[in-house]
Amino acid sequence: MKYCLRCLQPDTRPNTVFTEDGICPACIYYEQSKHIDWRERYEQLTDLVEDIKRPHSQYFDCIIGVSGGKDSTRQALWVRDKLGLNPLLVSLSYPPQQVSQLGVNNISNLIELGFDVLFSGPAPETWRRLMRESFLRFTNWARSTELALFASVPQMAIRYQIPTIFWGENPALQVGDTQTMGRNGYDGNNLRYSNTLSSGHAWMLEAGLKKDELIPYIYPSVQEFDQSGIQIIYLGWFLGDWSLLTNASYACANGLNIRPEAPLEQGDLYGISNVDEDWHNMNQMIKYYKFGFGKVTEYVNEELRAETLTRQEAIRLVKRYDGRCHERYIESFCSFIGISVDFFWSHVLKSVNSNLFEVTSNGHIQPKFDVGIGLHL
Amino acid sequence: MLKKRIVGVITVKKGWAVQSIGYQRYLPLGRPETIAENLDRWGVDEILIQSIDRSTANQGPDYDLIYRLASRGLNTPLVYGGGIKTREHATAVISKGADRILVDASFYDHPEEIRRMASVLGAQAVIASVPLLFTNSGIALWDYRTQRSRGWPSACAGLLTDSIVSEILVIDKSHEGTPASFDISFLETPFLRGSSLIAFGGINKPCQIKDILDMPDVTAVAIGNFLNYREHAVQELKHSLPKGSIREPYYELLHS
Amino acid sequence: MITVGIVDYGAGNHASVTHALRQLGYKVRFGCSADVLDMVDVIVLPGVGAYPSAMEGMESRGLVKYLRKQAAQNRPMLGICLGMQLLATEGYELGHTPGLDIIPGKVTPLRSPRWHIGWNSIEHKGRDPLLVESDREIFYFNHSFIFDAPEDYVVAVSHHGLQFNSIVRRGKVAGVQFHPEKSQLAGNRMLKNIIESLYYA
Amino acid sequence: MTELRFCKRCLYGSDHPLGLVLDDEGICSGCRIHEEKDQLDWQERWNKLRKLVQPYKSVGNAQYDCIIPVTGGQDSYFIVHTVKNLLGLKPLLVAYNKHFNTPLGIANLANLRIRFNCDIAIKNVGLRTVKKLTRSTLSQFSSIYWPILAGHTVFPVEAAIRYKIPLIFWGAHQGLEQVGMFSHEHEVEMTRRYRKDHDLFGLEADDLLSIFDTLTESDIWQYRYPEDWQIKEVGLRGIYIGNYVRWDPKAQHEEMARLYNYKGAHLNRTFDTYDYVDCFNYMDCHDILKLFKHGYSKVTDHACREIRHRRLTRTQAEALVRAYEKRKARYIPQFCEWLGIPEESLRFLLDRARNQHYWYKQEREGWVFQGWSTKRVNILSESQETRGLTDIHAEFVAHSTLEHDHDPKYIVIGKGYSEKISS
Repeated sequence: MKYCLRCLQPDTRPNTVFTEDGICPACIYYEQSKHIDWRERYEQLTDLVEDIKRPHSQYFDCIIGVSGGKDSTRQALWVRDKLGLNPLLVSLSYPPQQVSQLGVNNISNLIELGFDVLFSGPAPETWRRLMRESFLRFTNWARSTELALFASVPQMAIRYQIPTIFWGENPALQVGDTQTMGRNGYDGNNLRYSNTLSSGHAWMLEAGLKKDELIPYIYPSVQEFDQSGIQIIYLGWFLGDWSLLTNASYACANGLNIRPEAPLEQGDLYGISNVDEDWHNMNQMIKYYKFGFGKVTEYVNEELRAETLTRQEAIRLVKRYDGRCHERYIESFCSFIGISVDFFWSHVLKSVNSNLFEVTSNGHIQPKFDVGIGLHL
Repeated sequence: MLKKRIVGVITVKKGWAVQSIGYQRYLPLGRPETIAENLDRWGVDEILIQSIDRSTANQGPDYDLIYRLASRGLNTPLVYGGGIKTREHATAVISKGADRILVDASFYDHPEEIRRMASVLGAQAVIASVPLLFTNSGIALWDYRTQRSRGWPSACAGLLTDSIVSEILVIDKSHEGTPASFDISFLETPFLRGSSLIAFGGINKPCQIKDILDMPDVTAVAIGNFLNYREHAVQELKHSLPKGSIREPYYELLHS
Repeated sequence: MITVGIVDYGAGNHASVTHALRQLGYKVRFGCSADVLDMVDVIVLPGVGAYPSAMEGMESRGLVKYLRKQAAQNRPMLGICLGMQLLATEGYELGHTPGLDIIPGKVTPLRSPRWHIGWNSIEHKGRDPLLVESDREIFYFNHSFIFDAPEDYVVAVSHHGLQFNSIVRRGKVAGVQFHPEKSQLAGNRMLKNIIESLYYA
Repeated sequence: MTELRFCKRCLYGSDHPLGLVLDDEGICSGCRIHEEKDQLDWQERWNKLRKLVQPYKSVGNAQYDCIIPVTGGQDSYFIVHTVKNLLGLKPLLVAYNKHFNTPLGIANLANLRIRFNCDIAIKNVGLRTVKKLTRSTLSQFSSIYWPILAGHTVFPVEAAIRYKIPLIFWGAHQGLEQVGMFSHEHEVEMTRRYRKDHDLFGLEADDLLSIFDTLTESDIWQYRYPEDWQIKEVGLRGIYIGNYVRWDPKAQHEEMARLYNYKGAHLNRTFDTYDYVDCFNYMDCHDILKLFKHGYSKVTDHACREIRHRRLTRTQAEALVRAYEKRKARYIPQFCEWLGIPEESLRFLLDRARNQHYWYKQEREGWVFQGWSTKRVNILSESQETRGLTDIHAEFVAHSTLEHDHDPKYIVIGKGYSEKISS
């Protein structure tokens, strides 16, 4: 386990490769982005936007997938009020039992800001069953839900024949998920190959679900993309100030509701991520036990790159808050998918990364590494 | 070659469009102008508005209704019937936006007035309404004002032989509103031979319509109640009729 | 944006023509005086009723002289049904009545059958490229007189018992025997083609 | 205005906005058509519906069989229950967000999605557009409900076109149920004409674009009916279940409460506790406008329905109508706050809706009502048999309140589920 010399990103994230002198892809991109001529990129985008033609008898120019959170709220406002386009917002929402009050308030906020929103809610019981299968199979309950979230946008673009989709950050550049790289920095049509979608929906059929129960989970094929001329454009490529904190600032100034809980309870420094439900932060805890880093690492990495945080303070924050999750979220999750808390831990322990953590006799999970340094010698 | 026509009939009672069943039971439908606008969009070949309570109440034509219809700027030929007694009524109805007129009570009460109408408007603008029924002495005329059957007046026969009227609306009075019940033998009524006939009353099935349209004297089939039960009722009907006999159906496409 | 002027000579209701023209995106003006009709790009002569009373209506409004002058100045003009027949030299409905004499020919009654009412197709004489799109198309006819015109001015014919002229044209003046404003989709397309072909001729 | 006459069996007047025809025995077309509910063989009609839907059942491929428009009230549970559980079809639920949502309506809709385990698509038109539209429809023709009626009747059709689903299920045909517009055996289907004529009182979206108002195409295009060729391409049909099932809203709602925990609540201007619990305004400000425009309120529709189902005598019905018709609206402040207009200004706009056939203004007493209930003079005096109105109310169960343990505030998008309330 090696840490990037610039930030606190360990080299345990799948499909990401550090340079020989130990710098992570995201830091490389950050360095490069310092010399980008953002005016030229903006003009590139406005040229692209000019030849967007409105589909027959519709007033929508493009589609944006939204959860109502910080990134999507910022994108929607920028596309409408800066690019002057009229976007149809597509929101794939968690079922009533899982969606948070903040989450529904944030979708309502977008509607109150004047956006037209197409809200789709997959069948709650099928959703719950798939979350359970996903947790048992991948120790990550979000494999099915992520697929539905990602698929809903191109599905709706094809149904409404609105080919231009705006997306957030380019995972290949900003996070190092290389195989999603398209023809250029803003072509998002290879998003289908990202980590989150890599497991596809075959495993759902194996788990006994029928095809006509899985309509929201089927990502449109390349051929369906081409037939409708779908083009996903990464706004991250054009928004030089794209980051967790800047996006949250824009969104909060336009009515975004954020989480009130303290970092110790939710493993999130500012409560500005995963606002629309409670179990993602718990998922971050499991990710921490698999790869040795969680949500807090992502925050501090951004601030380290922006040099607004010392490495020493960053290490303290990561040590103190990364991978934290209040047990009430674990209990509510277990009761939702119908397992006991003991079974939950016995299952999680199976996928704890043994070279990063050791499990003590009383079931405590101790890191075998020092944040920022690496494994104990 | 002149196409045969599908005519959409809107029966109006006290300004409200109704379904009429056997000339004595009525169900409310809606605004005549909204139904006419819908038939126009569906591409019906001609729209016939019949205001059935004007003559009995001696109120003359319903000019307000014609104005409401015409001001919609329909792109379909419009025929108005109901309360047209005099030549002045006829010319006023045409100048207010109808293309042709349907005469009913006055065709029997004032045949000489019908001649004056035809001379001003041209015979092609005048249609006569002839409601028929079977009696033990054969086919007879129905007078809905007296609710009794009667013989075929000689004056009317004169109007036909002198080609004063371009078409006859042959109504199977007792089957009006009953599905697939129009009695085709009314179209062979002796005193109507040689006239152009429009069949009306109890017509809705494609096979029924095909047989009626195949008769040489028949120029059109008129349908009222049955066009109100399905979306695109006119287009579906035209799809089920042999190609070439009538105008092709089409589905409105707006190029916005 | 083309402006169409509908000549008001006191005959019939023009809501359908106005609605059809506006749906095609044209501006529509309505009147019988020079200060209205001078300003429009294409003049439309509608037509419902009898030949003699229509000519009388024209005469009383000074339109006969005015329209003859406009035709002479090669201004685009379209006559619809009776409006087409009024363009002729003379009409034989209810006796003899001189017409506007803008397109030579005479208007005579149909013999047998005595009238032409309903939807019928037109057949092109192939002279006017813009109207080819409407060849074999079906339009709504409602008349009992026809316009006998010399061969050079005939653009399309129809058949009902006999062959008669359904579209005539001389320079920037055209006449259609049917009612495009009552012929739904085919009619709107025809109206657009004729107005544009007269305007840009 | 032709002379106003009333049906001898129910309480409807001859100037009913959907049209009403009285036969020579003085019975209205609505009551006559209702008689079919006790004459037709409903088993045979149910078999006819089963045969009709058979070709729409897709097997195995990833496609919905049909679309069901749903809300947090109005028979949605019964329709989904009938289509999914009894007919065995796989529906996509669709809804148009009316913006006047009550917490109870949100909870009922959330519970519907969970209990029937269906996918749902909800259309939310941006609030700026909805408010601009509502200002126009309120000021131009005294309606605060046009946008909702337009949205609720067009989004399911739009969704059918977009998802390529050829079948939509509606509950009962309002024209048939209220004024006997059609016989059940006409098996009337969804048409654009009926929507324009009656749902939207003759005004489709484009009819709102007057030269003198400020609405533009970008405000109304989402309320336009899809074009004919699009409907033909999908082969779309809209079926009314009420033509094939003996339609009895009260019995249906009670069964849905028992089977699936549907919740009703007291509404302040009618005794019915089931139909309109999902909207703060339908039985409030909107119902006041109905009284001003047409001289009668929704409670009269409920009363006529119950007379025809023989659960109320005409005298009891009249007593109920007179009791509820004069009740004050309760949620005017919420509507004014939502639209951003003072209450006094709303009062001015509402007063403009008063139809002079039913209202005249006097100096001292102010507005004097001369609507339907004042013209049906002889009913109450006939016999004073009024089975205590209280026990009639008892037959209509209020499981909760419109606020459903929240404050009475409009919800745009809600959660609708919480551990303690739902169990």
